[in-house]
Amino acid sequence: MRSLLNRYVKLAVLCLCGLGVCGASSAQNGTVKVGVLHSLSGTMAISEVTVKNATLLAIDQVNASGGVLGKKIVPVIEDGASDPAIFSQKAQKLIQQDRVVTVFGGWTSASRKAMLPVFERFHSLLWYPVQFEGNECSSNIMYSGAQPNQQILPALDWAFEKGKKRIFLLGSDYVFPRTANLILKKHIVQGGGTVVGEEYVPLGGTDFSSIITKIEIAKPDAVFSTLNGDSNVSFFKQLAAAGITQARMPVMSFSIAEQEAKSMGPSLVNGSFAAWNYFQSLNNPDNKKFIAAYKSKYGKDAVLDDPMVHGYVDVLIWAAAVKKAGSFDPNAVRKAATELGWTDSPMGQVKFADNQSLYQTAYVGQLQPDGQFKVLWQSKGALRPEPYDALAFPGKRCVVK
Amino acid sequence: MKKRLELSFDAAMLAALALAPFYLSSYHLSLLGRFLALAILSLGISLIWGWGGILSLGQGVFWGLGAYVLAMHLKLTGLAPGDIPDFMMWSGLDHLPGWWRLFQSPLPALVGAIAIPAAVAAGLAWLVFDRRVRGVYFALITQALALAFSTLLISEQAYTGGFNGLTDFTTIFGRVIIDPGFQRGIYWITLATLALCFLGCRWILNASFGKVLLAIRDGESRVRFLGYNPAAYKTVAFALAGALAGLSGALYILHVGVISPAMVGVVPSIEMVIAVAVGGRASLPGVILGTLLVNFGKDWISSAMPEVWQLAMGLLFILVVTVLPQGLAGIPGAAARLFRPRRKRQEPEAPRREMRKGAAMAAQEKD
Amino acid sequence: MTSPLLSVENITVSFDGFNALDGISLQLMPTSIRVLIGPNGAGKSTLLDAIIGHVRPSSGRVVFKGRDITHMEEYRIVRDGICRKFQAPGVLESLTVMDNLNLAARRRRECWRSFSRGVAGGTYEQAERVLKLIDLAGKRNLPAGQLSHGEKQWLEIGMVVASDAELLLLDEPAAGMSHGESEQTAALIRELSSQHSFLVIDHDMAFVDQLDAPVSVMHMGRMLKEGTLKEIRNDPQIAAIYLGRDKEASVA
Amino acid sequence: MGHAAIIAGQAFNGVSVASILLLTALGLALSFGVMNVINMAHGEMLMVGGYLAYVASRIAHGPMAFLLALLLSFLGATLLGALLELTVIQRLYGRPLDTLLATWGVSLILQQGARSLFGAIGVEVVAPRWLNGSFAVHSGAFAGLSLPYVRIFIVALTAVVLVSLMLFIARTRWGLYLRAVHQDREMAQALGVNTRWVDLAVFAVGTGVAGLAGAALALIAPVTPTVGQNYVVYAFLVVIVGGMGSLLGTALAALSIGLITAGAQMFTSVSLADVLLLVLVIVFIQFRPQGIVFKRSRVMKEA
Repeated sequence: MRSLLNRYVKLAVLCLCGLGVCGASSAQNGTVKVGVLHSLSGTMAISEVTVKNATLLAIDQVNASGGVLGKKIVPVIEDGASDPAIFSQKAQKLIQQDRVVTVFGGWTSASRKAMLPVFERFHSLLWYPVQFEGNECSSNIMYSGAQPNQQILPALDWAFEKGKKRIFLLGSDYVFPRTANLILKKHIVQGGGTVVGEEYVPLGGTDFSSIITKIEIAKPDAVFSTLNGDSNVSFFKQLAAAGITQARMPVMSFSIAEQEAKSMGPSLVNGSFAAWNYFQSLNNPDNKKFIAAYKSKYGKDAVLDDPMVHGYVDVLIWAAAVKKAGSFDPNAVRKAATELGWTDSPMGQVKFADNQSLYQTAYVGQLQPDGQFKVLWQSKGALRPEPYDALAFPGKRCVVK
Repeated sequence: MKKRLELSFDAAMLAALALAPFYLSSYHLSLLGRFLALAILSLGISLIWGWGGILSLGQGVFWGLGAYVLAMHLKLTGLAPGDIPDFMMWSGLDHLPGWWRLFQSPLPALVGAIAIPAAVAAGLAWLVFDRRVRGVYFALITQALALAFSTLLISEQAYTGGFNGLTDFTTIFGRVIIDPGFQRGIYWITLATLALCFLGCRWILNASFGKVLLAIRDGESRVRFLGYNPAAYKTVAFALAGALAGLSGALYILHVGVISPAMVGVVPSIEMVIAVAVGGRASLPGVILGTLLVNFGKDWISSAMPEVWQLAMGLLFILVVTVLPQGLAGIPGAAARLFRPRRKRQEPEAPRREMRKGAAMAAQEKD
Repeated sequence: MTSPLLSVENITVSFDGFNALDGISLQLMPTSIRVLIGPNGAGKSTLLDAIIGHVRPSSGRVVFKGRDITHMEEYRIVRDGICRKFQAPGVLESLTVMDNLNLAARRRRECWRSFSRGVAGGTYEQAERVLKLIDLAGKRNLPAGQLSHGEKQWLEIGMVVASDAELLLLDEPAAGMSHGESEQTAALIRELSSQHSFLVIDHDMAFVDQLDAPVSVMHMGRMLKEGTLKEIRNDPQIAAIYLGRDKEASVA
Repeated sequence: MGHAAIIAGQAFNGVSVASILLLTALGLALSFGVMNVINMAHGEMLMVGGYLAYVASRIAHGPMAFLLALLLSFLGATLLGALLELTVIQRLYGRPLDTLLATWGVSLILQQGARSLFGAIGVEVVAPRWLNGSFAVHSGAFAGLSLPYVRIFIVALTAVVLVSLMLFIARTRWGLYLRAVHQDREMAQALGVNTRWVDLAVFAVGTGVAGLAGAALALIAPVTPTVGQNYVVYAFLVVIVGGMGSLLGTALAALSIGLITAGAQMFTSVSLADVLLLVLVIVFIQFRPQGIVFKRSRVMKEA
């Protein structure tokens, strides 16, 4: 009796699946669907929700100016739940079920790596907004986030300029910090500096007591930190408690932007340094418009940062590329995007290179008590993106099909 | 007569699932395929937990071992001769580590995907059960194991792909994975494997092994004083569950194409258990059903209202355990009891018996 | 003279410095019954624990059939031929009555031999025989958890018997039984003593009387006296211990 | 910085890590020893304590405000623990594995609740001014050693809690009840001890202490919805190593785990130190499956 009932239920499940097929939606006339795939739950939701907001803002703006090719853009929002397998699953859903023409999303390299085969299999296009470790070059992804040579290496140049030659490398234990540090190590040695320590803490780790002891022993000129998220708060708190000030031993962070500074309380990280391709304090007309629009949509207290502006710019470039190509076909769009030429954006002039990564300017800033960065240094013009660092990975080249 | 009816239902079920590629969309088919692969893992959990009373919060470890072993093979077959996987390159390795070569050919990889998790499970289980450590202690140790395993995978990036895990598989056994025809083939292979595992589990549970396992759940010392060595039985059961988990993991990545530490840690491991609890921990068809329902439910809820998923999951845990400890498989029985007149004294006595048993277990824990 | 089946030699068991058994010795011949009595905390159950390997003595040894079993694993001791019924009924509640007996009667108890479906020759017959003996034939397919308290006690005695061990240790087999039930139990034990040896603990003096066997009195971890129940009853020292410390003396 | 200073500094780091672990594990060990219940939502009590300290630090100001925050965390977590015991745990006595799963469900709900109330981003409790700075040695063998006042405070707080719990159990009437129930629940019940109240009190006080741990932790780390999860797995290991229901065993276990971790982290990475710790625990139970401190009980009940 019991097992019979189970079988009925199982059959019912199958029927439901079947219904799902019939319900599969297709784009109506006059609209076109795009996917927005970020973690809205789980550990990465903190960061990714704001990028999703910026992406939606850009879609609103494009729609307000008449849409693309006469069609309104309809975003289909999915949750990657901070789980690479779910990112891959949802990417497949967006492409196959919802029939979106392109997808904006991803944050961690793990999520991008998990989605990559899906986009290649179904010949679709992903716009990826976050700075990353490079070493990847897929024709189905537009990499707008910084390559190592556009964020990390400029920061090192700046440190060397300031005479800081003894560097301590500290990161959360995942791919970006480890690879970034591998590249940094080569360049530090080549530039005549010394790596006096290299340490990793598990993601979400909160105890830095041993690492601070190691830092005190090593006496570096500067700490290069690729710590992620909340670990930063613990690190800076425990650093301060141990009596180490920014003046004595500055920290250069690659994962603290305005959002993080705000949530950590600016007093804690006051005086520390960061390298990005965008700061909210940048003084240009596009940025002012962007900030005003974002605040009017999401509230006065909102702050903006680098990944958000990339999520925003991605949509605008996609729309421009669609117009140029006259089609939503991913192949035509990605070609057109690399042929657009220089575009003004909140982060300065940008354009997609033929390797489908973005030309952009690097900035080094110092955190002020109001939670904003004061720009101390900027690269000479927009830097060409190099997915493979020539020193660390000789002989590797990125060729897009 | 009843047996024949059951058999025909089995056949109808199997047929309905086997024909799924013809009536399901490609996306839903791929979902169904990966959930059927997970159901193999659930059978193993039912074996140890539903029958043996061993709660493991670290099944993700064995599942992950199976998945990683096959993923290593897939990664190797996709390489040009003399090349190394990309993540090794950017982690500073310049040649392939020797133990990776083990999985270069398909047979060792397939055997390894089952044998390695089984061996690890057996080793751990023997070390712990032989010392009479069990119950809550064992659950906590396995949870720590899940945490340590994912931490280790992340920190040994040069050998494991680190936080990103292993992904981007192109071919298996000379076939192109992304070919839709091959996807369908993988689905059928998964279904057939699940059916075989189901029959296998039913067979050993009906043999004396199953009886002894159930007896161990009821009273481990009692069984020991009948001349059986509970540690041996539990170790074998745990190793079997490990093998099923490894097999499940290996099949799963064929559907998903990615394995990463985030899929094997503490939280996924405990989600595996809840799927079994929902279905009914001691019912083999129940746990398959539970796995499908919970995972389809997760897919649906997390699309519709992502922030609700965790709340729904939490409530599910509490409700299943307090209201429906037998899971969905217990509903027919509970319904039948509702409509039948109650037996005298039996019902009111039940909670007290539980209480006494609890006190006895308390004294017995780690005896 | 035949050699003793079981010989407990000078055993001491201590818990946190307190000696639960204090240099106790005991010998048991094949096919004989011995009853252990004594006030609560005298160490009766601990003695059974020590024999079957549940607690390990700090000194002394246990010899069974000429073999030192003091440091053997419990389940090996059982396979060697000692089986025990515990004080609290310990039937396997989700198995049927018959499965309980089958498990106890099984000879192939190693894990690797447990995957065959069939029951080895003799096991089933043995279980059937015991089922009749304990008068539960009508409830053979009922889960053991649904039996009454007395029936559970019987089933557990049945399991011990079905194991066909040479030495059976029974801890309060008649506890909670009605007068008639305990009489039946005593008769059963007497009957079986032609093939097995028994070491029985009980407080119920009427039951002990029916067993009609030599009695050993324990007190504070020591053996106080051995003799017939009549001798024991008439011993003033024992009466003092019981009257002074235990209400149950009134039963005697 | 000389070797002596480094070793002393690391030893102190180990003790300070052990302190938070101990505060977390005390409640677990108590409720496990007395009720045979492991509460998977225990880590979330830490989280609740942290958020309450945050709320308190928003409301009250002044040098003693943090002490108020500590009190609030303790009371709040105690109340929540009592509520949890009455609504969920109580129904599941005697089913320890099911309790594990149900309380995991509770922890998911509490985490989501915190996320909805305070946001997914961590909040910060600013340490009171009198805890700023560190105790520094400038000369002698320990020159260069500096012990942050915050960590000293946490160690002291833990010592106070541990000693008062021990005194409470050894000296008071309620402590007597607790020991009675711990040794033999049925006998205690027969002697007229209200075991329901003892269970409730033990569980609630245990979660209260975890709340205290959360407030203390907030001094050195952010309070996030998942902050408890990072600590609770290690607290479980402490309970396993410490032996069931022994305060002294728990304290020794926490101390050894803290010191071993701090030592291992000097020679290897933090991740590998974590893995090493688990291996050591499994090796340890080969030798002492009952934990560091275990009283052999005469009451050997059999199922």
